[in-house]
Amino acid sequence: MSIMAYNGGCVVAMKGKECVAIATDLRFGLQAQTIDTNFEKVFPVNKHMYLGLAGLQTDIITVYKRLMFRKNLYEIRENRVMQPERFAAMLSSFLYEHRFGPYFIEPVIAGLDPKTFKPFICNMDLIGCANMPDDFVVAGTCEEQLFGMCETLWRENMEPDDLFETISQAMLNAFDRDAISGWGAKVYIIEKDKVTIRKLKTRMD
Amino acid sequence: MSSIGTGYDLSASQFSPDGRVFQVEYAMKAAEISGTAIGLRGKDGCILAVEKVITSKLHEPDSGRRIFTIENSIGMVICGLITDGRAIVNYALKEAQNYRREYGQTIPLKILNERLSSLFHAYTLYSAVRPYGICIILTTWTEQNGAEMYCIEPSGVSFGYYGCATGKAKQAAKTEIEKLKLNTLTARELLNEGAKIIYRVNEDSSDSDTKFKLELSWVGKDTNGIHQICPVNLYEEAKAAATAAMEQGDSDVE
Amino acid sequence: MFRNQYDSDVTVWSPQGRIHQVEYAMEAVKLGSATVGLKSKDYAVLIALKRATSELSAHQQKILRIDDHIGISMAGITADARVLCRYMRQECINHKYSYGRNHPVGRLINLLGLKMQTCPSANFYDCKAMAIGARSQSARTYLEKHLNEFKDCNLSDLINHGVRAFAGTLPNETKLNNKNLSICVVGKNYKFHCLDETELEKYITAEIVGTQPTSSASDSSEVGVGRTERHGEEQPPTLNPQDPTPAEPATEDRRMQ
Amino acid sequence: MLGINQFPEYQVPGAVQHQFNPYENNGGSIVAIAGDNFAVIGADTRLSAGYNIFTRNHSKLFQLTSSAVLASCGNWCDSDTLTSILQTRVRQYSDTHENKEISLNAIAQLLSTMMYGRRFFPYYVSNILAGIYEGKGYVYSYDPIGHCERHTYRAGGSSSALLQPILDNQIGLKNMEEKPTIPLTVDRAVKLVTDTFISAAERDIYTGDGVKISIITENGVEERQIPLRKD
Amino acid sequence: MMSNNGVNFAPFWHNGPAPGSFYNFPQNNIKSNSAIDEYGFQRNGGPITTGTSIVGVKYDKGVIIAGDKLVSYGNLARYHNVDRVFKINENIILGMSGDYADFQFIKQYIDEIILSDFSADDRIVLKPKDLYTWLTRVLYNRRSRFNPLWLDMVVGGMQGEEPFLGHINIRGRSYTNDVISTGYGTHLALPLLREYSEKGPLNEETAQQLIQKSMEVLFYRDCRGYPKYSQANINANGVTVSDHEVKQNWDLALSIKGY
Amino acid sequence: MNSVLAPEIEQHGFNFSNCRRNEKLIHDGFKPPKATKTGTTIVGIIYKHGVILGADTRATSGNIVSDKNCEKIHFLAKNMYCCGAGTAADTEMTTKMIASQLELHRLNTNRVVPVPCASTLLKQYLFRYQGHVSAALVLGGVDNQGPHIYCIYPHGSTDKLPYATMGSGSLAAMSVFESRWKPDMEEEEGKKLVRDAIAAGIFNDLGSGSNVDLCIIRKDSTQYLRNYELANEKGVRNLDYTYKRGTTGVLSVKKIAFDVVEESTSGIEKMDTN
Repeated sequence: MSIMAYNGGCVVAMKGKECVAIATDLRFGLQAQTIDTNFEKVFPVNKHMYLGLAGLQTDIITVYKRLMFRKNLYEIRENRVMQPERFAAMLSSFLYEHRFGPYFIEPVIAGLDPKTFKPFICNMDLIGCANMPDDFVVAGTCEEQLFGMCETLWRENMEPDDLFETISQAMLNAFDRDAISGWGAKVYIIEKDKVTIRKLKTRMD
Repeated sequence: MSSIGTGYDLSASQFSPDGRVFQVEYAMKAAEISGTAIGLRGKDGCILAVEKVITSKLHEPDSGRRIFTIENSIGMVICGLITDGRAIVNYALKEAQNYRREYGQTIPLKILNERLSSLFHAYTLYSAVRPYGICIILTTWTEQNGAEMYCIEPSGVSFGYYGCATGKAKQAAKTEIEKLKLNTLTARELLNEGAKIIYRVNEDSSDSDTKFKLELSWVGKDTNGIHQICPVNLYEEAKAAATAAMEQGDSDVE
Repeated sequence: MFRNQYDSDVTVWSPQGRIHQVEYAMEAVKLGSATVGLKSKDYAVLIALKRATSELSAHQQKILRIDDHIGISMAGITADARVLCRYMRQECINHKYSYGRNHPVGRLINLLGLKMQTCPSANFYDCKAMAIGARSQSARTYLEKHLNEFKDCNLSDLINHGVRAFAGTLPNETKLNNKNLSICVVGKNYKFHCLDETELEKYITAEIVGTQPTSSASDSSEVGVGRTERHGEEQPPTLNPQDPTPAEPATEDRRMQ
Repeated sequence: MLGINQFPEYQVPGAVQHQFNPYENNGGSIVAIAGDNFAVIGADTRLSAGYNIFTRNHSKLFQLTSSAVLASCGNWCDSDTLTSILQTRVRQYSDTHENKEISLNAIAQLLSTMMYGRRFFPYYVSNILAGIYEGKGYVYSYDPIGHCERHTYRAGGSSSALLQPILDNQIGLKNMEEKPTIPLTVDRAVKLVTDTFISAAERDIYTGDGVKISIITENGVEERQIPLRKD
Repeated sequence: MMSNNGVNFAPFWHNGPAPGSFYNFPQNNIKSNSAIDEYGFQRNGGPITTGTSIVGVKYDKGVIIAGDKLVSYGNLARYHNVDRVFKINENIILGMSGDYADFQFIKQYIDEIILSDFSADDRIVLKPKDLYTWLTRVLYNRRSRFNPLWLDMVVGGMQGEEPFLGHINIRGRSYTNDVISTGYGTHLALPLLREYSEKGPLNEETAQQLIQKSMEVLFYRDCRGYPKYSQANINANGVTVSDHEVKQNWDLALSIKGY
Repeated sequence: MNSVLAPEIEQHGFNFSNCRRNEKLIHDGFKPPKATKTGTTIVGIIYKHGVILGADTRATSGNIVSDKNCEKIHFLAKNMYCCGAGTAADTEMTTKMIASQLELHRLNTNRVVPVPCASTLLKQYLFRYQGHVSAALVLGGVDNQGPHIYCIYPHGSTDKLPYATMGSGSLAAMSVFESRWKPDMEEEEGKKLVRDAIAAGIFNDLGSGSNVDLCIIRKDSTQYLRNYELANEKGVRNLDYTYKRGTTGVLSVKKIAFDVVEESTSGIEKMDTN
């Protein structure tokens, strides 16, 4: 078994019309054993930016904390809100620093530019190779299922409510076909003036 | 055949008091009541010719074949119980295949002849089987050995020949063959001669097309050592020569 | 045919160079109910009468499919034919599996002929048309008479010819109907298959009415006479001894000349 | 067990040892959907191994009877052999059952038995069988050693993980509070199969070039082919 | 049943592919489970004397198969004048790459089939598809016994009026296509061939040129390549097997300086 | 600021702090995860007026395409670009790092940086890492000496060639070059050739795919043709996959609304940065 699948879990992010969405499952397990069903893998970075981390739980927490440290330092030094692009670049170099002893996580970033509110999504492999497509990014143990779902469901210019349905359905059906993801899900819809966080009704088995 | 019916003639593994094995002789008889087959060996090849008796109009013309090819260079004609013949052909093919697997070349006719002879012979030794009711003539032509021809009888006896005949008109055919100067003739010429003989020895030569079919094959220098059923043009030519000779002969008699 | 001391076994030659057992077996075939096969340049047709051994029993299959391109019809004990049939099916299946092509008919029959030395008459002929079994002589006479027409027949004419030839072999009390007649066809664009009851009905009607095959110039009245009058003297077929004749070899493109 | 591995010092440098792997992954994906009175099954037409495409037009669908189509992909030589033998078995069935065509569920069982026959040297293939039986559509899927299960929809092959959730969602109507009431027609099924392959071709390198779809109804089997991306 | 002089008539009911069993092919009766020997013996050695790529192209009226004339012994260019494409009969041409000894072994059986076709004299001859299927079965059975024939073969020919081109590898994995290549040709020749063949059917001349180009590239880039190659061309007019040589041009080499 | 849990940011180079742990995990039987690779077809040729570089745009992890339109032609300097194949992160970071060194070099020397200089920097860097930085590169550029194409292998060896290919599709692309490349080609002809070579990789090598990127470097100008050709486009879906709103079951909703006023303050920041 891959160490990336030790705790299970998945994250997906999608672009919509003037909005982005990021979703996560809530399972925390040790291989096949489920420990907790309220472990969120999506963390707030700043008002309009969220970071999803899939992979080994200990690394998820470590990486998140370290990143927040660096991000805070940046914002204090520069006295401005960090743009998602900058954050991604920082994360990328952070991960590549550990090229030969990587953290076992795959990050997903979703956010709006603090000034222009341009949607931004990005994911990386575990050593920081960034991928910034126009549609969606996925990470986690049910990556393949998510790819299949998203390729079929994603459309251009979705309104926030449609984006919510699409990302939710993509995620729910994808992790239902993965034994080590699921057990609840949370979806964040990030818009210019608000973030809506919904907890989804899912299978709990 | 004074001992016929005395009970000593029911098994191939039994001698009669006068030292004969009648079953073998009876099997020979089976060969001798079949349509005449001849083989002629000339200076650069051999030919086989056979009178294939047509038993029904409903049969296709080339059904019930009697000339067979072993691998691609050996010709075999069968005289007698045709089904026995097919079994022998199959056996010969297997022998040739075995030989090729071992030595990578066509089985020399001499060896094939020996192996087939011993098979024939083996079938004359046991009461559980019957001797093969066939005579076969084997021919080939190779660059090294030139033309070769053998004839095997149900007893397993075999000899090399320049010309030989079996079947119904064996004697008549032999007489005809003896008239030929075989070692001066080419295979090409022999085709005509063979056809003539088959037509001449046929008892009922009138309406011959519906009663029998002439089968003709050759192997020699002209065919590059490949044994093949005589090509249509040569076949027609031979047949024409034969019919012409017949008319000639008929008028001679009259 | 009379008994003599040379006819007790298939491994004994008679002084005349004959094997009587085989010849007896050939006689036996003549006791089996008749079956007819014929072909044109594109099609081959088998026709046979399915018989029921009693009122209560189902009709016995007389024609068996070997592969998409081969079928056999038989005269004799069905059980024996089935044994041969199974062998041929296996050979065809194996051939298709290893070479991806249909087993050439001629070679299949050759294989069958080679099976045993002791098999009574493993002889076979490639025929333009043939009839075997009880009273098949009349059918053969018909076939010989019309032999030259078959080659260019269309399928329905060919079947009409076949049924007409076949009708001559029927026992007096038997009437053709769609239950007891079987007609199977193989050829261009047709896998080997048996005609269904409606199609059978068509050909039976045609036969009874005596419709001319369109392309044929044959004299239908003569045939009709043959059917009704010929067979008073022959006994109805009974269960027969071993059937030595494997099959009427079906079509093979190269053979038609 | 004592062997040369326990005595490395006695090993001699011999000829280069080529490891022979009897298996080769030739890729390919399958999607099958059963409707009330029909079944639809599709498979892509790419034959590949490693990073090579051997051919872009390679049918993985095998019509077994007038109402059963099998799709098989994975190790192609196993698929080829398995389907050839299965086809002969289907033939033998009709030979021994008075020319009756073998039914779909009988094929399903037969295939399972055949595959389990190679339990310890399995056919390394992903099989999905679709067809109709007594007027109703069915789909059966197999694991490489013959476990057989009936479904109403199923994805198999290299993109199975990508496509199965789409079918769960669109046909199984999973995770929906309010289920849409669009009837599953042949047309919808075919379109959905096509769409899933479009998605698979985007993300799975072993799926692409084209998709062949068989539609099995009471009237027999109809085949369609749709091109996919070729990279 | 009689058996004599080592010739066995097959038992009355033989063959028949029982479920999960294989058709029994000549010389295939090797005892099972001797594959793993405790003392490190491995029966399935790799290829020893090998031929490299074969290239095959189907055009509108026929097929061309080409392969260079080198047979290597490991890294040694051992035999410089060996044909690797063959005329099998009037309908079939065949190209081989892989172990040459394995090929000679299988060729013997192919020749037997051809001979027995001749003997049968019934005008039924082996067609390319038949040979293709047969080879597929033979190679698959050998791989299933863990005793593979180390071969990659390309069968071409005329299936009646239609050209046929198929490829069988060591595992018995087979497919047909308009253009086929084995070995390094899969990487080097196929892209060239496909670029043209996917535009529509080729004519004989283009096919010829494509083969020439492919052999050239293969010679330049495959270290087991060789400039001399033989080529078999089959169409309705029959088979021609001919020898060719790559036109070499090394002018470029002079212009490369430094690293 | 500096503590055990959150030490000060290390400034340069790789961090090996996780190595021991990861080694243990792998030793315990966990499979190490795979990084994104670019299966890749990358090429470069010299033509009459300079060099043309080409690349496909597919990135894969295993049999899954992880990026359908990634950039594989990396900027090194105005007169130099470098195509990368291998582990995506390595090619990205290596070229970035070398680019900054080249820029420093340019500023120091105040002249156009020679292409061999980039080649040397790259190969020395790669050689130090003994192939563990798995970047296979095609470096192309024009300097005062004229056009150059270098092929740089992950272990640090290099080739200087008139035409070069790299990546899993290198053989496919090479077959195109071997049969059609000639010296002193015109630009259009060269572009066509490079496009065809990349297309050969895209359509024949499963590790390469999607679109064709080109980069033309002439003596005095550089033209980066991102997505020069969209060789493969996604098929058009037949069905509509819009869900009725309310399809997904929601357990709870939390809304974080933002003050619009805050947004207008961002305008002030803008003035600041100016």
